[in-house]
Amino acid sequence: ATARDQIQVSGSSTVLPYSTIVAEAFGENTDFPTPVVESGGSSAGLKKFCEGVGENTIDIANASRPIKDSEIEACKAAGVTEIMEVRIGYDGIVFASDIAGNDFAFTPADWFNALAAEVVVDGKVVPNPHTKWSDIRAELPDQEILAFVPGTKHGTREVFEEKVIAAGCEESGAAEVLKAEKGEDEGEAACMALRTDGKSIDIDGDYTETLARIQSAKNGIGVFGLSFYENNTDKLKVATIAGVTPSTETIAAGEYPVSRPLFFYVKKQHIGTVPGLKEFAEFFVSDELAGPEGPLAAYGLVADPELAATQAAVADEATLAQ
Amino acid sequence: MNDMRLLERSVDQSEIKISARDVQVWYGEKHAIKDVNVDLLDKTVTAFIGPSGCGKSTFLRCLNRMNDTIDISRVEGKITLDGEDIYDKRVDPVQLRARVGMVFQKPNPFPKSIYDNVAYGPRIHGLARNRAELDEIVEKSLRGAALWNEVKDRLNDPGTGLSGGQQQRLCIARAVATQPEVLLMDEPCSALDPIATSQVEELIDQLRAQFSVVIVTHSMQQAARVSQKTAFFHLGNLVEYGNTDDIFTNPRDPRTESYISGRIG
Amino acid sequence: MNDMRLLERSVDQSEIKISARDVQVWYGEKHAIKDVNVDLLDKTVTAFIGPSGCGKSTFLRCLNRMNDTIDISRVEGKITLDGEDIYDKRVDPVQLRARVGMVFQKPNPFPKSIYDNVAYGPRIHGLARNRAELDEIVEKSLRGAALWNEVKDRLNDPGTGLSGGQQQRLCIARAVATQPEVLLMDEPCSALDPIATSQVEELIDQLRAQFSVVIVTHSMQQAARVSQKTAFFHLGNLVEYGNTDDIFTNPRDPRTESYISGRIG
Amino acid sequence: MPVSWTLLIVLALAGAGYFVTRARVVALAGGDVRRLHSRPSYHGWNAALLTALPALFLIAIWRFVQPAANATPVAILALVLAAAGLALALVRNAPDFRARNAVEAMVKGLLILCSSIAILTTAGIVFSMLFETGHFFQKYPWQDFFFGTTWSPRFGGGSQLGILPLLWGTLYISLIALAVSVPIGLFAAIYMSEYASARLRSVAKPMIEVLAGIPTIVYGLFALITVGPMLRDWFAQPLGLGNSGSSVMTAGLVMGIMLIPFVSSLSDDIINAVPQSLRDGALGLGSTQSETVRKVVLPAALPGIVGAVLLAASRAIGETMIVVLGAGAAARMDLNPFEAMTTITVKIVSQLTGDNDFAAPETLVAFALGLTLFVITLGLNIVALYVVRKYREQYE
Amino acid sequence: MSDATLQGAQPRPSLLVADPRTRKRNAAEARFRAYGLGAILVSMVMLVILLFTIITGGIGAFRQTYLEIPVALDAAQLDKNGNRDPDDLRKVLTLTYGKILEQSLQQAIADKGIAIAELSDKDVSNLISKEASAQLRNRVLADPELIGQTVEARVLVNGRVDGYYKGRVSMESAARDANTSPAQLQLADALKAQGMLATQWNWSFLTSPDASDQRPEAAGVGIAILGSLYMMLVVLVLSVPIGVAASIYLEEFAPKNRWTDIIEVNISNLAAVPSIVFGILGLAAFINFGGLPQSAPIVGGLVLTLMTLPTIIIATRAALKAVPPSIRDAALGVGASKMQSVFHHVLPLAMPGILTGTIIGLAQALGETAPLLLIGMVAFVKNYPSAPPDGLFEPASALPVQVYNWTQRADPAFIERASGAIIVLLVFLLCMNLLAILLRRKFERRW
Ligand SMILES: Nc1ncnc2c1ncn2[C@@H]1O[C@H](COP(=O)(O)OP(=O)(O)OP(=O)(O)O)[C@@H](O)[C@H]1O
Ligand SMILES: Nc1ncnc2c1ncn2[C@@H]1O[C@H](COP(=O)(O)OP(=O)(O)OP(=O)(O)O)[C@@H](O)[C@H]1O
Ligand SMILES: [Mg+2]
Ligand SMILES: [Mg+2]
Ligand SMILES: O=P([O-])([O-])[O-]
Repeated sequence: ATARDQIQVSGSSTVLPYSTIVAEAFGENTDFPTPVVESGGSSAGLKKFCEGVGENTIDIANASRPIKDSEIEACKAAGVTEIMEVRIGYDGIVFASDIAGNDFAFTPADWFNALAAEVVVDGKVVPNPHTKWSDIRAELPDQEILAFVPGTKHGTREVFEEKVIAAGCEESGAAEVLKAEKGEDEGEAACMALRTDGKSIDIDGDYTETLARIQSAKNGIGVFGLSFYENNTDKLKVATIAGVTPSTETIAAGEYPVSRPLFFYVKKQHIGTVPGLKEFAEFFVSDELAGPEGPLAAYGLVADPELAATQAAVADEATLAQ
Repeated sequence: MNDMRLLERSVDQSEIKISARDVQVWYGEKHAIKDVNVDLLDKTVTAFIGPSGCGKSTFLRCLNRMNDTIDISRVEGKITLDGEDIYDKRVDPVQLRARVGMVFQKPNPFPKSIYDNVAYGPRIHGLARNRAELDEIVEKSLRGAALWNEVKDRLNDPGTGLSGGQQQRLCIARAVATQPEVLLMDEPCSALDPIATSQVEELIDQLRAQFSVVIVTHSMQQAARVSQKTAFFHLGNLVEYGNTDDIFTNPRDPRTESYISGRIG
Repeated sequence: MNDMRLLERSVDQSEIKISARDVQVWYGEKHAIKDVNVDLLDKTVTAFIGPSGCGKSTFLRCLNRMNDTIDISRVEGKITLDGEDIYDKRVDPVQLRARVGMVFQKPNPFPKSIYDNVAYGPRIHGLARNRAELDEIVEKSLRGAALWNEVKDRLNDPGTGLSGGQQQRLCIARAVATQPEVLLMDEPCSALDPIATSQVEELIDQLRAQFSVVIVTHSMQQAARVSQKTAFFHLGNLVEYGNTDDIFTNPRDPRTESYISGRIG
Repeated sequence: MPVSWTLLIVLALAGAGYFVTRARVVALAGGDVRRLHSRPSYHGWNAALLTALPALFLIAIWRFVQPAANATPVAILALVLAAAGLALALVRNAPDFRARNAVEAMVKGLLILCSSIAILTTAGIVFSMLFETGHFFQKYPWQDFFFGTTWSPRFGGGSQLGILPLLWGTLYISLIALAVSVPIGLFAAIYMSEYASARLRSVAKPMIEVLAGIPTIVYGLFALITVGPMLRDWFAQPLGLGNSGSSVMTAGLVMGIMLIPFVSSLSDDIINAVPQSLRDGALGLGSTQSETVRKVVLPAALPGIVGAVLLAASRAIGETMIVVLGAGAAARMDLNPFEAMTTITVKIVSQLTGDNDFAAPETLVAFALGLTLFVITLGLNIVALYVVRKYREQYE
Repeated sequence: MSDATLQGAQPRPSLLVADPRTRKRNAAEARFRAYGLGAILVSMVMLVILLFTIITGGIGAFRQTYLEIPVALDAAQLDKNGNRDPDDLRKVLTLTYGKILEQSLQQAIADKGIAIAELSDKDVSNLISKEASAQLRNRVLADPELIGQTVEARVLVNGRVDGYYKGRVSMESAARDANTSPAQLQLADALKAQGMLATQWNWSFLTSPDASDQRPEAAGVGIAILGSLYMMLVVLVLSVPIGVAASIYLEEFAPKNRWTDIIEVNISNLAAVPSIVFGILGLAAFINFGGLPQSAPIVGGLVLTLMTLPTIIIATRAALKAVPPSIRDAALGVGASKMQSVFHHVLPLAMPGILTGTIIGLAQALGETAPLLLIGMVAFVKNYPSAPPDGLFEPASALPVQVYNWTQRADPAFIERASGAIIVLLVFLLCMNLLAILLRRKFERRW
């Protein structure tokens, strides 16, 4: 087979849309072929990335989480010693319900009380007794609790557990009671354990599935990525968290609490052998694309306030500290 | 054309069981049975003779509507059983076939045990109240077909593992076990040795006491031994039909005579 | 046990074609052929007779190793064709079967046209150089089997659409068309009328001029008509083997006598 | 030398070998084909195969093992092999040479090679999972995996990865799917082969087969949007069996529809192959058509039908999309068919494409799940084999 | 035999009146038949429902809304140096062309005297698909002489406006929609009244490659069709012969012993292996060990071949088993070798079953996504692979992958395209199977 002339990208499905937007523009505006962008999950992408160096390994791995040390080790063992980490921006995570339904203004504590397996009522730890949102707080609508949350395969789940449920656990004071009752570690785990009685439904699929589920169960509230919500504002109504409405601005400003960084990783050893690899990385983080006015932001990516530093790092081909 | 309708002399003794009028059979374009008229009598053994390929099996299969299963075959004319048109739309061929049983030319045992082969008919027709009765029917039928001694120790072996002649007798036993009123036997002894043949012939003779039997045979001797009436077919025509004795001693049609004396085949 | 080895008087005239020594056959547990020793001569018709289920077909199938295809069957002993052990590992059963042809007890035409049925053997053995030769072989074989007149207008119709007796003759034609040295015929005339039978017998007589023929039959008359040697089987044993005339006029074993006179079956 | 040239030369040599040996052997026999042991074309084929096969194998193996290496020596070796094969064929080219046996032996070798691909695949699957499974069990106790009744992977560690709820879901969903597809498929097959006119059959059979070709995502969405809410509103809620929009029942029903053609088409072919004489035998004894079918035809067709059912079951076990969208992603052990559950296969896919560290037990568990499933289905297949052996009715 | 057997004979009932037992049996027969017919009807109804949803959902993908406007290719923006140097022209990015298109549209609105309240600049610029700027750029690069002229351009409009004409978007939903507005739709209506905007048959859905999430209107299945075609070629060429050969060996030649039992069980077990596991195998065997490229149809084809083999083998073996032994005997009896008896007689009779296995196996292979996930074919691919054999080694997508991808995208316009791709997939499947279906009909016979 002839030498490969197109860039191969693989990894996170969250980063996928941004990556394809950039790849498409890259192909249109340069003489390089359009990179091939696979999806398959951050983990699978990194695994392929760390398979080794050479023509039949990928050049870039997208990830919706930072690479783990163990993965860096594995990479190194396979000869992938020089990895560039590029943060492209942030993914906002929002709560939305059917457009025709009630308005919601949540606090993290509400979510904890609604979805935790065990909650604290009158200072005692009890299995979650709440069936309606109004049971938790009278201001919330009188509506059955039904939440569609990302399944345990999704990185979003981790963010949801940490930044919403665990935060809510602390905020409501339940954390102290739980830790007092079960010990430090157990209590922390109990803070993040979700109920399994059908009020909280794991979604292993993607946001389109969550949307479909909300449309067939109108009283459900789903967890979405900001960009997904922004493409479906005619069907979904977004909830506020602690009074803040999610948007690229509020997230970039740090007002809206639930977000996570998005990355891609470049195999530096391929720069020079795979044509256009570095150009692509630079193109990706250029202001025209990843800046607040660029198409990525238009699509829902929260632009990175420190984009300039990232651009410089890419230009320098800075690799991860070994 | 071949009008063998009423042989008035004999009809007083035994009544007509099956009567065929202007029966024609086609296989696609091939005209296999041409305008056959015949009355088959009750409590009588009728032999069908004629050269290979003349339409004996075809006509036999018309009598219990087994021809229905051949897509390309087409039957015309009228056949009655006890005066009722068997090709009438209201007639249930299943009921007909229960009353008009058949032994096929090629032995076709079911891929089941010998016992189950014979017990099949009694089971679906509910002829046995219990296992003991069923056992009895199976044994009697196998004895009747002169097979019992050979298979009594291996009733649970598959019927398909028998020798050619044994399979043939199994099929006879299977047909007899259903207790039909008319039994159509297509060369039932073709694979049998003389002794087995004579035992089957004895069975046929017994059956005649109550029922009517039609037997296709190539053996003139056999026809003479077991049948009271004989029908001679030739090229799809029923050439001659009459008392067996008459046919063999005094054939009226030259073709019959040639066949009997071994000149046409 | 049943030692019918060399009947020295006749061997001078025609040499031994097939010789069987201590042949035993089992179907699973069932001992179907017991210790058979026999020499079949070249240019001779040998008749196998015996009651149904006695092992005639089984023994016949040993002679061209068709028993190999039955999983549960097991053959012991030694069978030679022209002095060569046919069960030898180096022997190619395919070649053996091309030399020792077979007509099965149950007619089994291929679900192909009549022509293709007959032409199949010549085609795979390359017996015809061109279509004309093939046509000739097909016609000759069908004529020999007394079927030509009935099917000459429908050579392209499927062989499975023939009558029972026609199928049987088709299978004979098919076997003859391959021009084997030994032809094993398992009841080849069971479904044939007397005329067709006599034509097939004539064919057998012709074949004898060059080849050796083994025929299984239940008809003593037929055995007497066509064969020079007769072997009588009973319950898996070869009871008696000798010149046909001797066997029928002067059987040495009481069992043979009973069978011939119609007392055991 | 480029591969394509080598290939062409080898094929040309083989072709030449075919014609040369074929003609030569006829000449050697003095034009009398009957003096040959084998037909002339077998001699030809013998030469062609002898020439082509070893060389082609060499090229294939080398392409697979060392695609980038220098091609020339291998190409030359291949040509030498081809020439040697041709020479051997020419040496053996004599009237009494058993060419047919030689060709058939080679063909048989090819057949064996093809069957061994199945074995190789199995070995490949086992090996590609064994290693990672080992890693998994180093990080996670096997007792908890095989006997754990909770499935809850977590990101921060402390996951519970018990297979039992997944196994339960797998069996439950497959069972419902088979309960739908086997009767419908079998009845459809029976109707098509025993009752329907040739016209209806020739239309209905390919139409039903389209069901097998509709992408599973369509079924999944059908389950999610139509069947799930319908079952919830009409059955689960009125019966007090919960109000889950996704359920085992939903996924099972919809999957059952998808599996209908697996049962119906294969069974139809097998039923159709049962000799007519058996049907005649039964009808001649006065059975109704349905009795004939049930008592004679189906038992004779049993092995094929079991094969079809096993194939359907296999598909049911291997299906993801319908389960994800129809039955949900919650691992649960429950008898209530209107509850959401999930299957092993779904979790293999989701853990494999998930966001965990790829060396974490949460990801590696996918391999352990795959291997376990493999062993379980192996057991089921062995049982099926014995059942078929026991009840098989071999005709003729 | 004594007469006892015969005493059970009843007085003759009429053939026209069924006795109670017969009536019961006939009722059972009627029920049985009804079940059969019911089963077929159920299958058909399900098929019709599913096809109906697919077709109503996807037919829209074959029509697309276009806008025809005069575009003034402003030399000042496109060729600052004025020397038409291709290298300089290439430096001008699509963004600039986007602006030119926007200006042209504004101009056209002004020229036609269209006045719409609350029409923002964003509404105007978003009306035109982002794809249009790339097309315009390519057109200019191909023919730099156009710079400075005013050319007629036929451009795609954005997915929401297109959806408006297909009934997916309404004025009410637009009011809530961040990506369009009632004013934009009114503008579209006004342009339509001027004859500048029309919804037409859309060939490019079948020929164009995928497009990114922001341009649903431009996405097509061209590469996916090619990729599926290539993979199916590989599958067809490998799986049918290998599957049939393996079945023949196992069913006709292999000694029946424990070893072949193991193989038999093994093969049925392979059918039960989830398809994603074949992906794991493919990644390990073909890419990591065999060194074949990522995202290539050859790897996809090989993986799908392994996945379809069990189906074909199981169907073929069942069909071979069903051929009566007497036919084999007949062939052997005239001196055919085992091989000849199989290839001349048994195989033709087993053909219907083999073809059914092929039909079902290919249907499965054509619609499968999971194994492709691991070998890199679930991908965004924009460049066409070349013709085989080289094209087999170049990245491509596949129809089910396109469906899978599109159903996951945020913009609802992709749902319509996913259904459209499913229609294409089914048509593809039918074409592929047509020959098999016809052949099967020819080979079917009873004996
Ligand atoms: N495939 C088989 N499996 C088991 N037993 C068999 C099989 N074939 C034949 N037998 C048994 O072996 C014995 C000999 O059978 P064979 O077919 O040789 O008899 P035959 O002499 O040809 O009888 P016929 O004249 O009835 O054809 C019989 O008892 C028969 O039941
Ligand atoms: N299924 C069929 N399709 C076409 N032609 C058929 C079919 N069955 C029989 N025939 C033809 O019809 C004619 C009569 O056949 P039939 O089977 O009735 O003959 P038969 O008298 O029983 O002969 P045999 O004594 O040989 O069994 C024959 O010429 C035969 O070829
Ligand atoms: Mg007949
Ligand atoms: Mg016999
Ligand atoms: O695909 P994800 O890794 O972003 O969930």
